[in-house]
Amino acid sequence: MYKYVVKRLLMMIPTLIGAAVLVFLLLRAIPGDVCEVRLAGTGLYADPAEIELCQKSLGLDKPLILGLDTQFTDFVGGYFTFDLGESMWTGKPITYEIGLRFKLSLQMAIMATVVAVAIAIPLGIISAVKQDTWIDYAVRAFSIAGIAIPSFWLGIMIILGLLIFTQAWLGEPWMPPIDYVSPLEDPWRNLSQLIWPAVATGYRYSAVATRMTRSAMLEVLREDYVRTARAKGLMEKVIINHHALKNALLPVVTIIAIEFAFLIGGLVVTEQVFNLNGLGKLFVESVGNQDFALTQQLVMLVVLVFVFTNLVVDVFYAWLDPRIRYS
Amino acid sequence: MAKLLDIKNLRTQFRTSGGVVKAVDGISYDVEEGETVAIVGESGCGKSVSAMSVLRLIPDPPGRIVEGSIEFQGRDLLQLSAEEIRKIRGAQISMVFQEPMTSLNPVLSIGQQLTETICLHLGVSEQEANKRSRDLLGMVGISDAARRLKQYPHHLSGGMRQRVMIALALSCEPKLIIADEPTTALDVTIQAQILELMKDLSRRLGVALIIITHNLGVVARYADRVNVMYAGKIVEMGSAEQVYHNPQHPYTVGLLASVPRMDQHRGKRLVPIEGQPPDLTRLDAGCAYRARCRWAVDRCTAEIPPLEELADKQFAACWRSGEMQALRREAS
Amino acid sequence: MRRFGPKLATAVLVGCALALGIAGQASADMPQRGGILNFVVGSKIPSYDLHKETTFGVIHPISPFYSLLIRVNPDNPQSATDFVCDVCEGSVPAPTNGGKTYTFKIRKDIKFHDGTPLSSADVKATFDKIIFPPEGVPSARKAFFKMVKSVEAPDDSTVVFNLDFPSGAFIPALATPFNIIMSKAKLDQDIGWYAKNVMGSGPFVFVEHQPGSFVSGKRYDNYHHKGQPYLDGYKAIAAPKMAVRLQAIRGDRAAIEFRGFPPKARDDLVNALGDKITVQESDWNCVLLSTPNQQRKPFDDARVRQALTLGVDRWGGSKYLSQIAIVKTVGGVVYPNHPLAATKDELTKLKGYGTDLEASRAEAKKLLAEAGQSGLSFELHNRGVDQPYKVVGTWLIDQWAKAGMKVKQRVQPTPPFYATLRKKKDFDVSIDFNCQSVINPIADVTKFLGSAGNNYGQYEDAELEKIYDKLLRSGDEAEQRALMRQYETRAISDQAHIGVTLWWYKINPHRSYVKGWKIAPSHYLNQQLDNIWLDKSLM
Amino acid sequence: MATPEVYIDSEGLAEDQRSLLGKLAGLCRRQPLGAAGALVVIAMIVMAVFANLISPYDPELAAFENMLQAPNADYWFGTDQFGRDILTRLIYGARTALFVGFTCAFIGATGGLVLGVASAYFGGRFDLILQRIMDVFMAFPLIILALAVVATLGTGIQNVIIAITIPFIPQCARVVRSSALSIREIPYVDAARACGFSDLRIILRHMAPNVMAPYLIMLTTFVGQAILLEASLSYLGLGVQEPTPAWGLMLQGGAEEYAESAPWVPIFPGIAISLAVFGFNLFGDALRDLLDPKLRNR
Amino acid sequence: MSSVQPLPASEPSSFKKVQKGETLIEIRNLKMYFPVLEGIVFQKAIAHVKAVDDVSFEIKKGETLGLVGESGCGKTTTGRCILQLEHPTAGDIIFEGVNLNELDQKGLIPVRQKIQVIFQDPYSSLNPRMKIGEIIGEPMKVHGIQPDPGKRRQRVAELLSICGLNPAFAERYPHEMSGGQRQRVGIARALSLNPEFIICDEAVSALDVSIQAQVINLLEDLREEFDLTYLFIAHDLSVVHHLSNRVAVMYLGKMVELAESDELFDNPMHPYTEALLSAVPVPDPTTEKQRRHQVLQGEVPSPMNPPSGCVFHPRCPLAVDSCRQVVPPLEEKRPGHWVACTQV
Repeated sequence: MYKYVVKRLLMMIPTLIGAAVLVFLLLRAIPGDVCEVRLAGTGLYADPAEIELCQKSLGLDKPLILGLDTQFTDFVGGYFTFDLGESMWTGKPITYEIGLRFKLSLQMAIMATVVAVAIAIPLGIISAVKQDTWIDYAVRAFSIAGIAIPSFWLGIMIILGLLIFTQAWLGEPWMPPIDYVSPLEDPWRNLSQLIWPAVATGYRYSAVATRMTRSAMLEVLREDYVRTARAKGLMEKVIINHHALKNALLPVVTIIAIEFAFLIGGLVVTEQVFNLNGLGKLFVESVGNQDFALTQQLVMLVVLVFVFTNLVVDVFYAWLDPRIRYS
Repeated sequence: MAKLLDIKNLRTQFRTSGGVVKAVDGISYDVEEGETVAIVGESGCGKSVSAMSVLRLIPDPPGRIVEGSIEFQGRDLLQLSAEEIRKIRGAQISMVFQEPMTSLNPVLSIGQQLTETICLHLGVSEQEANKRSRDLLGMVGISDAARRLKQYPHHLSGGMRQRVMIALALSCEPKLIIADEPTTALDVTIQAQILELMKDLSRRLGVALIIITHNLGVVARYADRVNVMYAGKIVEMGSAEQVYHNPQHPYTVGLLASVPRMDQHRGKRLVPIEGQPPDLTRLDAGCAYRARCRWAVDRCTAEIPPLEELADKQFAACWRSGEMQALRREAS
Repeated sequence: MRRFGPKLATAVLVGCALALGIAGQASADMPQRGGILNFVVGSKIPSYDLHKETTFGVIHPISPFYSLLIRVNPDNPQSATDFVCDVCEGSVPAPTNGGKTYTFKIRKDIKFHDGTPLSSADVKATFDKIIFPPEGVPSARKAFFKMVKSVEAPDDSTVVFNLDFPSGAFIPALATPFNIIMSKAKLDQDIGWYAKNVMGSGPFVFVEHQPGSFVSGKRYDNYHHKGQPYLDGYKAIAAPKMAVRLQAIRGDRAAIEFRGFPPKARDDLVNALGDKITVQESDWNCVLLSTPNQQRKPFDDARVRQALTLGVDRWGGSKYLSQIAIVKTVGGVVYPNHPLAATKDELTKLKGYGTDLEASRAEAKKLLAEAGQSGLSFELHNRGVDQPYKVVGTWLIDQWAKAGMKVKQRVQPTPPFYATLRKKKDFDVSIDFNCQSVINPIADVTKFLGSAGNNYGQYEDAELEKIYDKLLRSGDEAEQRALMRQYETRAISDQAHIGVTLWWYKINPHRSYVKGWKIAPSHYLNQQLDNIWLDKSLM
Repeated sequence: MATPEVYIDSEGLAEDQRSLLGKLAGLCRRQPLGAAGALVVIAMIVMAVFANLISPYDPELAAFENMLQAPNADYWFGTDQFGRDILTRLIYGARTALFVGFTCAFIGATGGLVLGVASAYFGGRFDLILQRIMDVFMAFPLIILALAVVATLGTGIQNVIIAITIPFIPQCARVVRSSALSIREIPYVDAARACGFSDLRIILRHMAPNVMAPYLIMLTTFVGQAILLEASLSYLGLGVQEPTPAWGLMLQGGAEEYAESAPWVPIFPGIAISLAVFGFNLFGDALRDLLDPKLRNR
Repeated sequence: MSSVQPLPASEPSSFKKVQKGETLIEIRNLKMYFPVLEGIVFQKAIAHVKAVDDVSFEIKKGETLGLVGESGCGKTTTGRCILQLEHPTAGDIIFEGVNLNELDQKGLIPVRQKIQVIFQDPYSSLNPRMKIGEIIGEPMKVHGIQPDPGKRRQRVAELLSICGLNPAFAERYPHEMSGGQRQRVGIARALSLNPEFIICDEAVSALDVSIQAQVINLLEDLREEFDLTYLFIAHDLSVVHHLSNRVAVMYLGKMVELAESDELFDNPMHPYTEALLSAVPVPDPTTEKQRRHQVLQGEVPSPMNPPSGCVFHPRCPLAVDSCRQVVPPLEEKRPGHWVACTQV
């Protein structure tokens, strides 16, 4: 088991290196840089000397890759000194910038996952057990609709609906708060802000998990050991909850975990619609600002979360499924 | 001996895209207490379906038992509620399946799988169930039972798993065990171990055994009585000696002639049954075997022959079974 | 201030009108103390050092923490010439020494938020940093002060600006809202200190900044404009999406947005909330341009450029686009309400400003045919910002299509958009704009000069430069006006170097309980919030 | 499990007597959702192909005098802020959506097919390195790829297609590879090798056709995904640009601000996107059930 | 896969014509070890599965050698090595005087014609996407045996009828046929290249008894008709007994016994063979009642970690101490009867 974890950890390295090179080159392929955005971006007169000065102070005048003191060594070197550097836009430490948003994104991801799981697992099971009945069709249509409806559109409609209906019912239009408050500070305000995007994304993500639960369940229900369980005279409830679900959950757990990884940092559009100050929004902003330093670290974070979640899933898998543990 | 199981005119059908498959098409047989009955036939002949039908384990849809009665100790299993039949499964009648590799739940330990059944049907405490589980494992020849109980199915070899399946089947002292191709997936030497074990246990515990198999050798070695199935019907029924030494149905005759035999010197050419088994969705009013039967007559096309008693408890479903001895002699 | 009646959404108000009759009404209401103002900001905060930044994204949340030397009159922000003292005393001084010396008296009662007094030394240090930054210290508007020779602080309460030559651009440049007064002590300690810290002498004291989320400030009790500010504090909430900003005002998560909303958004708010919403509107010192790349054929041909401008129906555009975009006023190169701006009669003489649309389009087609470019097809380079760039871009394409040109659009996010304009220059015709804070037409029109640093058309026009030179030297307003007409005609009609589309139009619908704030012709101006108060009876 | 093996009539395989229509009806009964999906897909294709015949107006020409009209007899779905008929733009938008959807799906799935089969067949180091590269692309946020592609190459349909296609390739390659790996173990590949066929022949003739099921399934799923991604990119302003009619674009810009006073502007394109993706997903699901019940896991 | 790129061509191999009764193929000290790999980028073997461990035998032209054993004993791997589907770790495979192990891909092309295979599973050994006609015709096309499509079609029809199938089946897909019919197609495909030697890898195991007999008869007929030599790999002893002239028994990668078929079945000498035979039930209840049922205890050990000495010793009723250390050689205990056991 320990060897397995170490092996999986080592396997992360090439992926991370590949991602680092890729993001570095991709960003440099985009014309313009943070100084141009900052000084010329408002359309006012921009002093070329000022732009040069700005580029020099940020190290953007250095060669890209070849050599000892390059933009790439600046980027990668930070990992060895545990210094991720500063945002080129605000000049604040990247760890601070990211840390601030990470809280929200994490909370959001957890809430959306809770919503998704709460919807997906019961629906998936019902759908599988009632395969090819109208219940099954309804559940499947509901879950596919979740994938089909663009999340930003759903978000817009939710906010609009809230504004219109609260005004109609309460007289005053109400909308969720647009600035983040930590749940420890004001849980109610926090919840009233995050529950809507959590439902919107949770529904979307539940769709994939519902389908997975259903198909995994169907597959498992066809397995010989379920037949054995029936032949043993077990109650149908026990068969489904104990024998089948435990097996069917394996792929569902994978899907949910990978979705969770995507939720952290991947909610680009939803965060825009609900004005959430999360990693997705930071990401769009940092790309918009050509803030290479921050964008690079954000991408690396997202990749790391993704890769790490995969690792956790695999280890969890091994823990859950005794077959893998020893192979 | 009393009739333990009495199946009458059982019909099980499957609705598929190709049409209705008459997998079991009106079979009747019985099993007496403590005896071993074999159901033998080629793949697709309905032998597994007939066994699954006994415990009503046919997945519905697509399958359905459309007719018949299955009396077990005087109660018609087909009339029982879902809850009542559930209480019979595993307790009164248990099953051993073909695939030991997949028939045990991979994420539950051997112990869990055994004790849950015992607790459920015998209503004993978990401790007691544990103890019984250990005893059962010992009984089926698994040493170091305490450790094995904690293990998961993948830790065990195929033969071991089949032993666990047998322990599972025996766990609640059933009256009848249905073993569906219990050794097909196993190697010859392991197959012998398992079959010997089953035979031995059924004798010791007085459990009746239905062995479903396509292996004529296994039938010869272990069965008291034999039911030969073809295309959803029992075509011949009788004691092993009767069926092997004096087969009364052309299919049985053909089957026996097409098996290569280790105990005879080589050089003798096999006599295969020509043609293919029929499509079970397109059975007509005639004998299903007639297309492959070398002795078929016009009547075979017109009417399905009933299963009739020919000698002492030997039954065959053939219009010409009376002349079978002569026909066989003529052929050889 | 005029308050809109319910459903009176489409009323057209020009900023000048606001300045006239409404002051009386405003003063009739007594400002009330207290309350927190929430407002939304659509742009991001870079560093806090306004000296080196250029975006309103930092002006709106940060400038209330600071004072300026002089500023646009908060009670009359529409005026292009009404400047008042902030940290200086009395009125804005007139120059001496033939217009080459300006002497400011600094108030003695001003304290920074850390309690240290603000003196002339701080003002000098501030402007030294802006005008004569040490090597390696950025200053975005250094070039505005090319006329300044030195800044002196002969005593604690006097600051003297010595100019190399007299310039009408000096005072407007001084009033630029980015020129916040910093503490000399802090600058001496670390000249970069203000990039990451906030410490001024403005009406509000910095409380918290959650990057990406909000900036909050609380009332500064020792503010030097006595009795102000009225608010207890404010919260500037970041909301990059227009729809969110609009919804925020609707759902009362914010009371106001200071940049501007599109007209439909205003209508929706008024329709939904009636007199809970007050709308202020004004012309905006911003104009959207279409710049042909004269290094590319056929845009080196004046006839083709004229056809481009002739094909655009500005009067119709004004009527319709003003309903869906933040543009409205038809104008030439000068901010429309300024005395130097062309009258409608003067405008209609320019190509593309005629009232006979069919004639213009026919002429455009004729010119194209003459240039051998019938059925001209090209790519319009645009910025990936909705209001007003992409709306106007779509409109332009449609206009050109109606004049027989086939135009595709290439939209880029802001960084590559500017990289294309400034460096790659691989565009046919690009959307561009000229946006300034303090109205100063003579400086603002340099955008049209081929030699200007922010002119992307890649052309040389000595004649135009000559006219501008005369304009710059002229002291007489009538002469200036005549020269400006010459300049305008050459730049956008005869040579049609750049097509002026429409001037922006600033619409600020806000919660009616927000009082005291007056719309300015620029979203950079009048943002210290010291005269804003909340009418609790309307909340 | 207990479904019996059905023998097929040995001599002269009996023809399926049902007519084509009958078969279709049977299929619809068994896959009602899939049939609904197919209906949507067909409707979209018809809309896209005959856009110029069925749409009442010009999709690109503005007519300001008609701006923001509510749905009425002339403009069934109303008009947008430029006075363009929304129905017309929706119909033409189907063209854009399908073009983007099919192109991305085809290139993405085919690229994945080639890489996946080659990876599985050659195995070893080649497979290992390819897998690591796939990992990088799988872990990489799509949006940054899209942003980078659009920012470097500019907006416009072809760049949107590139941006969407890149992440599809590893997704499909992974599925195809696992399928091809199992096929590689199947004796007919050994049989082909025993017959002395070349690697290329085995890959193209014997392996690739047998991973068609996952390929087709990925293909249909990708069409829906691509339509959705295109809409999302357009919504972020990175996709197709005005005046080209495209659904995502119709939701961008004014649509949100007009959501209340002119709800028809955002609602119809939103429904169009949802319906199209819904249709393709239903269709894909049904296809999956028909082609390869084992692949439901994906 | 043996290699991805074609290696440089070797000397044109010279196959000797072999007369009936002469040695057609000789396997000498064949070893096939599969490495158990570990590593992410640079992999190394941490153990070996000894699937085939030092196996030698020969097959004479025209005879059928049966190869039996339980699953995992290495019988299938032996077949795959001969087919060059696996590249053996060591040993020689000399076919008509040519050592196949020394040939490259190109050199193997003529061998592919001479040695063919019939696989076990009639469901998976045919490409489901190809018509029967294509499946049988393709090898002829690739090897240029019958380049003319018309003639090829004719030949396919011929082969189909030789194998007892209706020539119209050429237009069908595998899934439209029953198991027995598919296996006949597999045989027809093997015959399409006019091979001399066919490896039947569990060729009849998946078939039902009645169909199995048909195929066995077909194989016997073809042997006569085309002068074929078979290596018949199977676990079903009855079938092997029926079909083979000589039978070899394998256990855990080793060959334990080799003899004439009747001799082996009548007088098994190796304790494993004996147990194996006793475990197989005979379809005759009377005989069965009289037979001694010797049940072998325990299970087959892992080939990754085989027992020392004689691999069978942990289950062997005759085992003595020395069996743990000494690997028993395959010795000719009686004329033509080879046994690897020190205790007989």
